[in-house]
Amino acid sequence: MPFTNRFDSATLVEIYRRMFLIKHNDDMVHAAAKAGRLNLIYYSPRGQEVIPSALSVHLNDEDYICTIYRGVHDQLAKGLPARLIWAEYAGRATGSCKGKGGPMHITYPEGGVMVTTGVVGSSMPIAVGLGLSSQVNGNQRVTVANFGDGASNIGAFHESMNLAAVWKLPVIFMCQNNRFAEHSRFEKFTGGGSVSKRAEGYGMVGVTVDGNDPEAVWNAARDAVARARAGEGPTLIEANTFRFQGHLLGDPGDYIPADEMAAARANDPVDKVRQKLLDEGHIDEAALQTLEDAVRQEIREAEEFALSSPWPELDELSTDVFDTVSEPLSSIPVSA
Amino acid sequence: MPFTNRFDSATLVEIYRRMFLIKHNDDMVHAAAKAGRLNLIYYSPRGQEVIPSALSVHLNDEDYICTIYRGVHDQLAKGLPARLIWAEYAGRATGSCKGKGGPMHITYPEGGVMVTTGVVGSSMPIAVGLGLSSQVNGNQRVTVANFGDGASNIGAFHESMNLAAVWKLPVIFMCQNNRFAEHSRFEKFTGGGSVSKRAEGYGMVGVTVDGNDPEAVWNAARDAVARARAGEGPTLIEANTFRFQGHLLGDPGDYIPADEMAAARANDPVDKVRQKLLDEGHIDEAALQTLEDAVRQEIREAEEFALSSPWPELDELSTDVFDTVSEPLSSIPVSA
Amino acid sequence: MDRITVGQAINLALHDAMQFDSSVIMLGEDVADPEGGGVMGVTRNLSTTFGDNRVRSTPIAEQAIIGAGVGAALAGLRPVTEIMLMNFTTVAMDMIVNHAAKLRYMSGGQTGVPLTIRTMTGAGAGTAGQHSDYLEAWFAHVAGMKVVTFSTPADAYSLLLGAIFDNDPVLFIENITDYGTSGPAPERGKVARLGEAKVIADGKDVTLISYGAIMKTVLKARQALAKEGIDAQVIDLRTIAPFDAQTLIDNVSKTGRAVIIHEAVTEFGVGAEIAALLSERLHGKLKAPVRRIGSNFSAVPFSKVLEQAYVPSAGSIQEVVKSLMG
Amino acid sequence: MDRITVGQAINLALHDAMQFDSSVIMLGEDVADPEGGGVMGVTRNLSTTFGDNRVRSTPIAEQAIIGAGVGAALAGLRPVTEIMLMNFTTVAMDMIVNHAAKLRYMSGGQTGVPLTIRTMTGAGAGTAGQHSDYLEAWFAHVAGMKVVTFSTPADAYSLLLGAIFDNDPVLFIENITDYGTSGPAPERGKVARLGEAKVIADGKDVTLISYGAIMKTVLKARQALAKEGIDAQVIDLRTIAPFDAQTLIDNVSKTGRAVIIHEAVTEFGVGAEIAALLSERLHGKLKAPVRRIGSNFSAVPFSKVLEQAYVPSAGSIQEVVKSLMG
Ligand SMILES: Cc1ncc(C[n+]2csc(CCOP(=O)(O)OP(=O)(O)O)c2C)c(N)n1
Ligand SMILES: Cc1ncc(C[n+]2csc(CCOP(=O)(O)OP(=O)(O)O)c2C)c(N)n1
Ligand SMILES: [Mg+2]
Ligand SMILES: [Mg+2]
Repeated sequence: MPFTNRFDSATLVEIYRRMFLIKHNDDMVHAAAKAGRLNLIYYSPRGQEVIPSALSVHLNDEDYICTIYRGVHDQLAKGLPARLIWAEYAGRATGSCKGKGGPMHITYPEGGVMVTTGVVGSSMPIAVGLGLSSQVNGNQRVTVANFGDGASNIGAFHESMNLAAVWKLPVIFMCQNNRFAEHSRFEKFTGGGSVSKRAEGYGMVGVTVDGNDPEAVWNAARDAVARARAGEGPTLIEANTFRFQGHLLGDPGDYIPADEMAAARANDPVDKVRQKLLDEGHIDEAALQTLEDAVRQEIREAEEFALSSPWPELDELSTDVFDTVSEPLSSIPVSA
Repeated sequence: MPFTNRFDSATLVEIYRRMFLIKHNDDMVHAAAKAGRLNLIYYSPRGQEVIPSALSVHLNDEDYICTIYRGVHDQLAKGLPARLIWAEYAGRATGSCKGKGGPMHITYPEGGVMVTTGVVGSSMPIAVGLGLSSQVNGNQRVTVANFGDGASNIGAFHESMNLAAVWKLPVIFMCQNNRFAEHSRFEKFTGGGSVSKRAEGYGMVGVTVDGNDPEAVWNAARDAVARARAGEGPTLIEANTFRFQGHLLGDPGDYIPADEMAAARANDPVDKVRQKLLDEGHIDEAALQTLEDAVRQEIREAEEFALSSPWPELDELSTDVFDTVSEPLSSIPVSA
Repeated sequence: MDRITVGQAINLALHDAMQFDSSVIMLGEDVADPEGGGVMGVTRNLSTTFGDNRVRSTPIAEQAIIGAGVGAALAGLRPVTEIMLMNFTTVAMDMIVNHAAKLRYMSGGQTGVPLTIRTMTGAGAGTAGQHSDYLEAWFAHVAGMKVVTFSTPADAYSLLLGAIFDNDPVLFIENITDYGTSGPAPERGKVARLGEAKVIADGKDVTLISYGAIMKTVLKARQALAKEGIDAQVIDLRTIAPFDAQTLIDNVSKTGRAVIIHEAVTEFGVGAEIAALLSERLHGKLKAPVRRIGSNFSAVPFSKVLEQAYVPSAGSIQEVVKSLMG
Repeated sequence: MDRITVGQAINLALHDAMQFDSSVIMLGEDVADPEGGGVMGVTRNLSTTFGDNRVRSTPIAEQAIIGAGVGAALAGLRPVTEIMLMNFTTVAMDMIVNHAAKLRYMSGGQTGVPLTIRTMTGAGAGTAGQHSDYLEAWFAHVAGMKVVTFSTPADAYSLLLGAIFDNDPVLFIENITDYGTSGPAPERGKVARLGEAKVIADGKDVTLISYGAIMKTVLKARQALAKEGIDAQVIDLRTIAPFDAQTLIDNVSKTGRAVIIHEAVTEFGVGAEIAALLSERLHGKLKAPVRRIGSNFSAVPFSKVLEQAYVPSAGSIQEVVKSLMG
């Protein structure tokens, strides 16, 4: 964890690298879909790059995340190799889930990406269980539950917050408030108009941050991670941001007021952070381009890998329904 | 609604009458169960008499309530005839639900007792729907959702609060906090340690009252009812009280600390309010006894009615599964 | 308008129901026009026509959506609720099963819940494991619930009216790939009677029993079989629960052979009930065993090659039928 | 100890599992000793023996209980969760069906959910409509779920161990009226293999297939039938899903007659799958139609007279069997 101590140049450059990876990956997915090379349900994370990038620099491989259908930014930031994502998107045998899960169910336990769920709210109860495992096992693992603003109104949110609070579990509830839930505006459907304020009702720490400000997110995440590792319980972070696209690929997003969208895009966090890096002299243009080229190369290879990979065999249809590999126990020792 | 305007003698006497009805009914149910005349799952409301008694004087027959398995106090206070409850407890054809629902599902739409549910939390979403009907129909009906402290941690609570708040529905969420949920202490399982505080998170009014103080409950209920009728939205009331019995008939309640139980019983609200009536001269002893005798007579008759009533016919087993009476529409008029 | 799509038919039924009866209201995520009139556009213009009071977009809160529907129904309204995808009914099962389906019975008939729950599902759109399941067998197993679906736009219209004006809770199932399917327009205002199956193609050799969007595959199989000289009758169940046992028994007793096809997985599916019933009632009278064809016993896989192999195909139906003809 | 009750057997299995494997933990409402060790006392002493860290009472929050179990299982623990009554699984269906059952498949086998969900249910205790349903058919219809139940204390012990040490999610069903039932003690430490049915009484005229607490009624019917000269074989399914089709087919092909009995309502129940399967596989070889006996198609009524008539009786089993013997 070289980046957790100080918010210095190296940290900000690494955050930017992850952001650029997310943005560029998204651009290339769009391009591949438009060209018909990929055929998939896809939920763009554009506009939300800062959140997982500034959070994930505090995490280890052993730390867990749960994310949602709109989760490719979380996955990439957590270190899930792009090639496995692309191959999964392409439905190939080499995908992170052998092509069986698809875009909404990307999993990579090796890097701590434990669940990607398509059911609103469901990342949270499972994250509670992952957090519980840290407490039961007495280890230092932290779990992050990513979810959207719309998910803050479903029952699973409430049950998870309360249980995590009561047991002081090492869980960070990261609400990525992009102001929309499908076609629904946050304000219209959320009593009280704040997600993080609800934390008080559970006796939990809740904070609101500008989700497009790397330092603000980094600070909030640092505190939350420290709290979790110290056994002081969960944190609810509401990171405000904006969705740059319709809900999913193919949705023109007409219901998003044009002026709001224009304003948000004019403040594209990827551009902003890049400019900040240069303005403040954290890195020079040449080094930045080298870094960006490496990302471009990675994604190019990911796409090539995906599209040249084989389809799953038909017998995959019925494997992995149950564990058929392990031999069941026939007896256990007991002491009288 | 003769009792809603002022908290005067008549109001307090009527509140006491309802409280005594609840207490005496409970005593007689216990006696009948002990003697083997009734054989039932029963959740005593003893200790919680004030809450529905002081609330219900603000309600009309047309107002709705939803209550829970521990709901006989709510039902009686709302005007559900004891004889229908007793006959239902006895499983007779003359019961409020023809013996088919039983103690946990007492229903009396005529008096606004719309649902009695055995599933924790479930009174709330349905109450939201009843409140919605008032808004859709533009009428003044108020709906009360009764529930326990334990129910404040389940998802249905959260979804219901938020939806009622967002739509400003005329619903009163009445949390009867009797400090226990089955064998579980409130504090241990409720993050934040307060139900009413959670109202803030929904932008809803939340108040905590001494649930054993008739005037406090009466005041809170008056405000909540007024708010609802004025279209100003829902209220969450947390009325603190104490459960005088185990969770259900047959549970000795060993897990309740003896000193707490003794202290609570020493402050039996029924005795207290009776004494207050006399001390403050709201009514004299003779009149009180007349009132109490009438209640005793009512319950005696209820028991006789129940135990002398016939059992349901076996063909009841398969009636009321679907509506088989109404003739379905075959066409509707349409305008081109 | 002599032809109409499924999406249009559903929209029209909702429109006509709301125009006729002011107690019909609509609740669901994104169903109103400010939210686009439904994620598939199926409920478009209804909130504009009938007002925000009667057509309401909701928060993402399926328990509250169905709970609100149950409560409003108890108070005399006829709510049409939408659960966006069938897999999300899992969130609202308490409200559906323990409440909507049971309140009439548990109240001894004093109350009832005239609630419609529209939901969509189905493989084929690449939505994979958590968005594509057919779970109708669950609801059919619950006394007090009705379950309805359709295979033509005209039936979508009249069965949806039948569901809305039924006095009991009805789960109304739509298929995600099917909204653009077109067919002859319905007779406006015609309300289907629930519980009636329909022989949609006659035949003497075997009875194919099915329901919903997969009927297209069944009809394709029938055509192919015809070329091989096998004359298959096709029955559309239309109401899955309670289903029209008599029509099935009468027809299968004539053909002597039955195959039940649905997109739900075979095991413990609706086909099991029908096969058990037919086998029992027609014991000794069948020329071949009753067969069932459903999807593969797994979650719905994402990869196109697997997703295609997951659902029943016309080819698999043909093969099964041919194996019965010996 | 040569005899043991069902309640003791379950407690013992939990104890032995926790002692053997520190990854076994328990979660549920009131399961720990400060909360009485379970509302029925079944989990008594376990938190005292194994500590608060491993045995935890939870808030009333079934989604969080199962979610916590799923997450902990993904992280390598073997959580035994308790949903107090089967009707409350409705609150947690998303976690069970969309997550626990599917994560192995959707992750391409990278993760798995070795989760046990204990739950109780059953008519007979006067708990009526919302506390008594048998819903096992729902879970059996979900690929990735296993469903287990038992009819003797010894099986309760060894099957619960089988469930806990299975690497996939298992719903383990207990009957509310059955905890005091006693029987021969189990062999300590013996882990049952899931998926194996057992012939618990032999007979040549008819095969009675059942599972769970209602087996007592089935065995009573068998005795009464014996007096009338009818020799009934009884098979205990033990694992409802995936069930032991081969044992059923082999045995019914010998007797030529089968009746399936369960307390769940007949319609769309587990019996439908078994009847459909047997009818298909033994077509032309059965002496009589396969029959199913389940509870009445309604919610569970409260009144004793109705509740008794609701569940299958020994008498009704005898009658059905006799009608097959002609
Ligand atoms: C339980 C459930 N209900 C409905 C849906 C359909 N749905 C998918 S995404 C979505 C919006 C969620 O919005 P939000 O939580 O803000 O996340 P975002 O998409 O903005 O990242 C909805 C309603 C679902 N997936 N799960
Ligand atoms: C969803 C659900 N989970 C569990 C139960 C079992 N149960 C019945 S009552 C109860 C305690 C509820 O406590 P509280 O809400 O405080 O109400 P009280 O009984 O104190 O009035 C529990 C857990 C249930 N009925 N429903
Ligand atoms: Mg959002
Ligand atoms: Mg309580």
